Amino acid sequence: MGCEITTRERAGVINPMYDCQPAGAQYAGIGMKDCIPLVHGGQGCTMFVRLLFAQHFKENFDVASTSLHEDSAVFGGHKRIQDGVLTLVRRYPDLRIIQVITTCSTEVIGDDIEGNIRYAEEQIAKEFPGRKVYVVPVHTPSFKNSQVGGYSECVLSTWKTIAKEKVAPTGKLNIFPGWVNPGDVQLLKHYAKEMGVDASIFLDTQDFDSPMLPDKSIHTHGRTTVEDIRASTGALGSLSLARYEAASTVDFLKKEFDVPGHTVSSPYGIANTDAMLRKISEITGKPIPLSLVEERGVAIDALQDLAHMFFANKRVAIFGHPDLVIGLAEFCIEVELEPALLLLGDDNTRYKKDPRIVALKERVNWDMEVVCNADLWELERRIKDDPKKYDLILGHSKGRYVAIDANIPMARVGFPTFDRAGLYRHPTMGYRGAMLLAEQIANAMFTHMEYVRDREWILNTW
Amino acid sequence: MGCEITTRERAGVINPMYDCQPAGAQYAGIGMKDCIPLVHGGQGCTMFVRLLFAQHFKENFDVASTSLHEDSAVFGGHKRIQDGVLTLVRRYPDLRIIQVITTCSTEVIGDDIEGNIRYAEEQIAKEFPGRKVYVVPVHTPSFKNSQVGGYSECVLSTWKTIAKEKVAPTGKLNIFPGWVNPGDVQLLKHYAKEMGVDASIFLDTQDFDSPMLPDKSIHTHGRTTVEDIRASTGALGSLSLARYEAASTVDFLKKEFDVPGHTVSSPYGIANTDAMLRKISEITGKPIPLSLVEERGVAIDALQDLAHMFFANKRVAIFGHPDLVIGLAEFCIEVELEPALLLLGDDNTRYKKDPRIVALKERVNWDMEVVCNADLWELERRIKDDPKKYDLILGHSKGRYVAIDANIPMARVGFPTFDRAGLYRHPTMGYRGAMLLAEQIANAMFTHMEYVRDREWILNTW
Amino acid sequence: MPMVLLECDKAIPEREQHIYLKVEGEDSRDYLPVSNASTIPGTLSERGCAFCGAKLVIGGVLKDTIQMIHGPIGCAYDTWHTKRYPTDNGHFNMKYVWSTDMKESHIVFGGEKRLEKSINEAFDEMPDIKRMFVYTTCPTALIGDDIKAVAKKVMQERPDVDIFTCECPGFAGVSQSKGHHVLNIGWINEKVGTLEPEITSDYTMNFIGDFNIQGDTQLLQTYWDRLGIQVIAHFTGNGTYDDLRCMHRAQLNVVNCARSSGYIANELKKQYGIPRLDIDSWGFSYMAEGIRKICAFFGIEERGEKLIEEEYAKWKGKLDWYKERLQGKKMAIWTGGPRLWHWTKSVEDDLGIQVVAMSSKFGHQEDFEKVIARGQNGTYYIDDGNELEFFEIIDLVKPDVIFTGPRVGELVKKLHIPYVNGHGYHNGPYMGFEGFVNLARDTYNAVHNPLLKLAATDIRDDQAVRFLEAAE
Amino acid sequence: MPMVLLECDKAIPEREQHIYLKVEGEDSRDYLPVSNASTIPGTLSERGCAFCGAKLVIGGVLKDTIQMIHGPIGCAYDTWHTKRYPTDNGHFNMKYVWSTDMKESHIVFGGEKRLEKSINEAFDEMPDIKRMFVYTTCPTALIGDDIKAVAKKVMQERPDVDIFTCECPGFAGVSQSKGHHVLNIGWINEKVGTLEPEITSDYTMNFIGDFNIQGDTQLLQTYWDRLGIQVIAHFTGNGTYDDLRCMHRAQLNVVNCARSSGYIANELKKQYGIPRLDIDSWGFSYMAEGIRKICAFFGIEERGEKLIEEEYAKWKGKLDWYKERLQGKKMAIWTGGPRLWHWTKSVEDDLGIQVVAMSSKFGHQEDFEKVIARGQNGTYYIDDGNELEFFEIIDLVKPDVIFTGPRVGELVKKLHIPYVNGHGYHNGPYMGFEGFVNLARDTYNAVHNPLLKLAATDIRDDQAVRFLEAAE
Repeated sequence: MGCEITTRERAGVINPMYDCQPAGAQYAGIGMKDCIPLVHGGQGCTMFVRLLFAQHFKENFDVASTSLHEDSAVFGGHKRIQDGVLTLVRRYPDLRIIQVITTCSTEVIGDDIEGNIRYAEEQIAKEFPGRKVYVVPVHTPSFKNSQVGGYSECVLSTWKTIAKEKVAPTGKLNIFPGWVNPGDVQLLKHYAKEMGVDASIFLDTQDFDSPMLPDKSIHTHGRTTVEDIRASTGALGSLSLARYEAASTVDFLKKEFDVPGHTVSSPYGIANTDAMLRKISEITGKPIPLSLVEERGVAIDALQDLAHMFFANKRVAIFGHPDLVIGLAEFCIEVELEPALLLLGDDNTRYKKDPRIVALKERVNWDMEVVCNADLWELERRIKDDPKKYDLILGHSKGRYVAIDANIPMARVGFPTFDRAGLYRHPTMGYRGAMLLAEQIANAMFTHMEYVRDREWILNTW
Repeated sequence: MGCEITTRERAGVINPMYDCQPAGAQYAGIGMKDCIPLVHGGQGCTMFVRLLFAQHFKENFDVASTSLHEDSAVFGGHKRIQDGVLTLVRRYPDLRIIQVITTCSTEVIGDDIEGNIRYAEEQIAKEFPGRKVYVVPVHTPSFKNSQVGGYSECVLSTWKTIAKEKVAPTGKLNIFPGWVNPGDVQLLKHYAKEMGVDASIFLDTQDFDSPMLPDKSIHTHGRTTVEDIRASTGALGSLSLARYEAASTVDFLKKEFDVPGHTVSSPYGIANTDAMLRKISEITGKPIPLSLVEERGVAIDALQDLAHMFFANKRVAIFGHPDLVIGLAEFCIEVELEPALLLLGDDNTRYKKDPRIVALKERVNWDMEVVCNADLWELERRIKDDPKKYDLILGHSKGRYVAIDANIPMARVGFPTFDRAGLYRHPTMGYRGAMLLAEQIANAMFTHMEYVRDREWILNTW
Repeated sequence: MPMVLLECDKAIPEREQHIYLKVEGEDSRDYLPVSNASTIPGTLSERGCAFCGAKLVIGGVLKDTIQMIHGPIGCAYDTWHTKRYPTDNGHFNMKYVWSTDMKESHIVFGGEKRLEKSINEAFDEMPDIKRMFVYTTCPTALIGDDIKAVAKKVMQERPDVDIFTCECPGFAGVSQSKGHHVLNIGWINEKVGTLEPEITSDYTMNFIGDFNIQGDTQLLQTYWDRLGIQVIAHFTGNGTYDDLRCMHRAQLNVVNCARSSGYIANELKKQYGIPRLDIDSWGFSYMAEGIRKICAFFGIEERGEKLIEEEYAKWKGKLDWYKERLQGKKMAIWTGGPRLWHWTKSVEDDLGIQVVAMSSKFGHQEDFEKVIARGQNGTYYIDDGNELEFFEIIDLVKPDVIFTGPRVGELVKKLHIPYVNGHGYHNGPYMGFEGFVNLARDTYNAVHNPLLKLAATDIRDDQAVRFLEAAE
Repeated sequence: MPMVLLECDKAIPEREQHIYLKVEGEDSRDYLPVSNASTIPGTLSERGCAFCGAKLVIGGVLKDTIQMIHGPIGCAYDTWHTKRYPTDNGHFNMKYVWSTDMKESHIVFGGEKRLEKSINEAFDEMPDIKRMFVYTTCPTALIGDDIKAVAKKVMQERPDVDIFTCECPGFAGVSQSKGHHVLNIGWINEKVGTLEPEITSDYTMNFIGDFNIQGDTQLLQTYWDRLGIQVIAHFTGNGTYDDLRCMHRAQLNVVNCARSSGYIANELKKQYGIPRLDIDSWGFSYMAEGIRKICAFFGIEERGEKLIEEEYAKWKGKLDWYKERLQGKKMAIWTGGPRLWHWTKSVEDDLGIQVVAMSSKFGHQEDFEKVIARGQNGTYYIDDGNELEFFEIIDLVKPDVIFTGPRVGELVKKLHIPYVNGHGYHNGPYMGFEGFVNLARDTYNAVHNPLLKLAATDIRDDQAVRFLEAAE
């Protein structure tokens, strides 16, 4: 009994959990309006990341490439940065933000990103007088960190480039949820509305779930504007919902513009959501309304139907983004699921000291492992060694075959979840998210019971 | 190719699709506030129906019984009606409506329901001067019709008893959705709100999904009040969304109080929802707002991802309430699913002439059967004869074992859906309902592909 | 004043006779609650009907038998998907119901022809099945359809089938209990002795009143196998129609649920001289005692001791883990009848749980005698409790967990009280040693559910405090 | 003016050289679009990189081979779960990726040790697998890691394994096409001829440039089986590493995708004298022609005719059902390269579809020669089309369906245009007779989707009218 924290011992990776830094940076870039990130690297670095986004959201997102070739490897990619930026500016008259995102190759080559950006900006100023395009240097070598850090880095760099001065107080609250789904963004907006809080969600990715409209217009991009970013310096506070994805920009706003910074545990599960709402209430002075008490009650009611009847004593393996994995583990304990394996997929050394991990470690009275810098082979190998080790898998679709081949029910959660329809549309955060995830878990278990003919008759009446 | 309409030829039923009339009447009764239906019959007629509701909603609903015994069979159940009503009135001081729901036994015995109600009302007047309790006679012999007719009958009888005079114009719109889920009621309220329409949903069953609250209060009952029912006579119109469950009360309001009556096809799928919104717009003079155009667009966008890739050429068997089955068949065609078998589960002879069925018959260019007065053995036998006859089953959980044993993916929809978590919470009507149902269908198919290892790899990227 | 008139019962004072509070020093034999009496109309009682007592509880358990319900559709629809008694042949019994789907014309002109047709159809559609129960329901009883005659006719025409008829319409008696009785007596009189079993052991018994809830029967069967005892008939868990026809050949009738099945044990004694031995199958001490009694009867005590020892070695440690954590928890039991007395002492002895209130739907006098004898002081013993009474009792005794059905479980959930399914179990089986560990585990999981604490929190509660702090 | 400068390309006028509109009467040979040239930065081109051309398109198809990617994690992550090439051994190839997970320190100090460790680990973890491809990526190529040396060392230490190395970092060449070339040439030079096949037929061939998309290879294999032709190696659909080492023993190389695999066929001819025969496997007429050519080579014409006759009997009616309903529909093809010329005439001949625009990601001059020769007048032929061009072209030609990838499919969906997956297929296989019926069916389902009509409706549109009517 008890919790062990280890690190992957193999050098190589078999089936990675996270993509590389530039991928995360691109994800941040598409979350802004009138923005096309420009990836400085080989074309594949863009092409496959765009495909990845399409797999998850069933949407196309615009990301450009500098199309690095051999000549750049030899002579440097300066010209390609400049051409890339200018071609974008020339062909997209509404464009206002371009993140120049570096990759492994261009970091190895050592291209002077800042210098080339300055040059490009001069060109823009000459060619388009009066037009302001923010060109943001984003240093995300693929051989450091992962998509998690890349996301954080791109948000921070964009803020540093655009949020240059303190504006007059706006009365708004900045909420930085980290890398979440449109369903989560909608949920946060709903909570803010119910509380009468004027909140800016950074990044506002609600339209990552975008419509087919009669006028054929396309709205598949973030809603966060240059103005929103500038206005964030006058907010009455910033709230980070993700330690590894959002906290850095909250810190930046605090240090540079004295915007009070707050951090809560990612709001997965009931107690974490309680803490978030209380924190919002504390920051804004707005009380939590009855409507949210009721919404909370409906969620708890739904969870209570499932917890001790179906979830108790079920051992769960969880993988995905670190803030999500930790939050899900906390949620699991609320509903009597036993988190037995947490996989965190990059070499960030701070995880081991994360107070939430420390608290989990102190709390569990069952066998639990936290594996840092893990790949999905860590999960698969444990199951190969002991096929009954886990009763449930929570994670993104990259781990689907572990579940399929080992015949373990799996609820898809996180990014990417390409092998189920519509998941990105629904929240995982908040009371509603906890409820929906529990429903999804239960229904995965129920379906499993039917397919393997294991007490499926119990579902006739419960 | 073409559609055949037949009727079950066997005398007996194996695995019924619908419950009996009194069950439907009870479902209507619980949809009202300060109301406890009183079933005049054996105790089982109440007990199991209450269990059925609990299976579906994971909630307790209050329904009383007159606890008919042998002596009543011989001497009549008068005393038990009177005692039942008075006991309820005495012990539940807030009670305002009691439906006295007959059953097969008490209809065979021929108890004078109206007479006994008059007697009970006199007793109430004496014992509780100034207190008004509506005691509603509901004649629902189990050997006629089914839960569908029983629901309709109880709503109508309640209206007849309470809606006695025309009130001043309220500017409201009466919407009678029929027997639907709380998720549908919430959806209809949302649409009305977006359109700026002041609508009364009859019955307002939103709280059939009710919370656990810190104060331990219980809200598991309908929200429709005596006042709402009275006010319905002053509405600017009534809209029926279900021909077999709601139209009769709309007709009553029209005939008795000149409330303009309107009927649209049940709003399952895009086109039917369009028609409903247009009808609401037409009745109320309120335009359809952009927000609903966008919501519609998101739904179509989601459906388009699934239709020709996964749904096309899939043959579907559908069973459940008649308005639902017909609506789902229409929805199926929109997303390229081929409705191949529609089962309608009682002896209502009007189904064959239903214009929607006639239209379907004219439209399909594949093999399709509509079986009236069907049981679930009709489905099972067809599959036993031809295991590949259907690719998908849409229906309620009473048919679950057909799908499990034949290894056919099944999406649960309708009433009851006890073998999946949370379904009652989500709409099936409207754009959102169509989208969620499509997601559920797709995910059932996807899960099936994984369990039977049938091209499950296609889901890696689509 | 051990009989209690609750606040909510002021308008129905006769309920005082049904609620007993056991008090130290008084002779509880003077204060037995009135039971097996007619329910007051309109009280929101928990009772079912006689038909369900026969069909749903006993007959419908059989794994090889069509259950033809002669009546309108509801009686079939409502007694389907409500039970958890699996079988080892794929749960045929839980997958199907059959109804003659009586309509008005059959009420007017009689339903016998329709019944005959429905019986023949059912056998035709399911050609592997050769056995059937036929039940009357309220309206077919009222119009006087002769189902026995119809069954006889079909049996003459189809010599390979056998049909049993059960005439207990829903209005018969005061609860499902009447149906148990009718079916028991009908079966012994009409079917027992019409077939001879194959005897494979020197020790034979019937196991009566156990319905294989979540595999109870199958778990206990492993004990009988290890003891070398042949069970001729399971009445009726995982049982077959023909096994039940052979009950007359057993040396011993072991009875678990005396309420539903004591009748047949008594008749087997009267008509065939087979001794009746009542045991409790729930709880470690009880189960061990039951095994000892059975083994003593057959003179195979050492086998029994070995079995008990092995089972204790395997399960006692687990039980004790839970006992340590359940000690002092307060439990209410609101089930049918006998489980009150089966459980009250076993959870006390084996788990340290205090049972603070019990309500029986259909227990008779002998059940209350037993449960009050076995139960504690300070505990409420209720006959046919109703919803308002439940609320009031909860307020009085504040249970930590309630063993009851799923619907009532949903009700008490709103009061932040967890339930364990006292009818169909949460995650059973619950009988036998392993089973009681399951019961302990489910109780533990129910009681220690973190959601209960969260539910009690009003997230607005400390707002005033927080605003104050924030202002400082 | 057959070369077209689109409105959106005003700022990048060099794009005029890449877009050709075929016009009646002009000699199209004078107007070949420039192809296989560097992409203009920032244009939102659809191109991938050389690494993916090698790993994802060709090497990763093999069903028994570890694909070790020496680089940072993204190159592995991104080339996983993006393809639809099943295998008959449980899709090992689609389930796993391997990476050396290069970190900064390895960039600084070199990654060869890490590669060696990763290779050994991979073989240790998956002891049933004895074959491996190792790929360089941009940074490991830039720092100059010697992957060949590492592979050699491991092979010496583990005599039961065989490793092939492929050095084509993402920045090599202008598109994935470079990777095809590097892998082809590397393989023929290093691996072909190192193993001898078992010959089981008088007729042997390699089938080259078919990657078993949704079972293409497996469907065609049923034809070769019926014809009695042994396929020594599938390059690379459902293929094995060792089969590919035996390619030198085939009597004939049949090439489907000349772009990805023509190199190896040419080398096999050059080095081993094996004749190359190019066929089209998509479309009824083409497939029949291909079978005839192959059978003619082996002198088994009558077998071929029998096969074709049987297949036509089975599938032609179905094809014609769709043809009737697809007649005159306008299609765009935006895929890699060769499918443009494989499909343009086959959909025209077999389905009556008009191809109105084609864009190739990585086609070379010979591809454009072929596609323009086979394509219609009035059609746009585009090299390396980008997003704004796509919008403009759609406006110009108004296609009813676009064959392209899922992401671009999602983009054009907003314009109410359905797509069919031109890379991985919607519901394939698409090769062969049955396959082309599948393509027809998917196209039909795409074009006749009722949602497209619904999407075009603005439910607010007739409000004014309705209000007027209502007022009357």
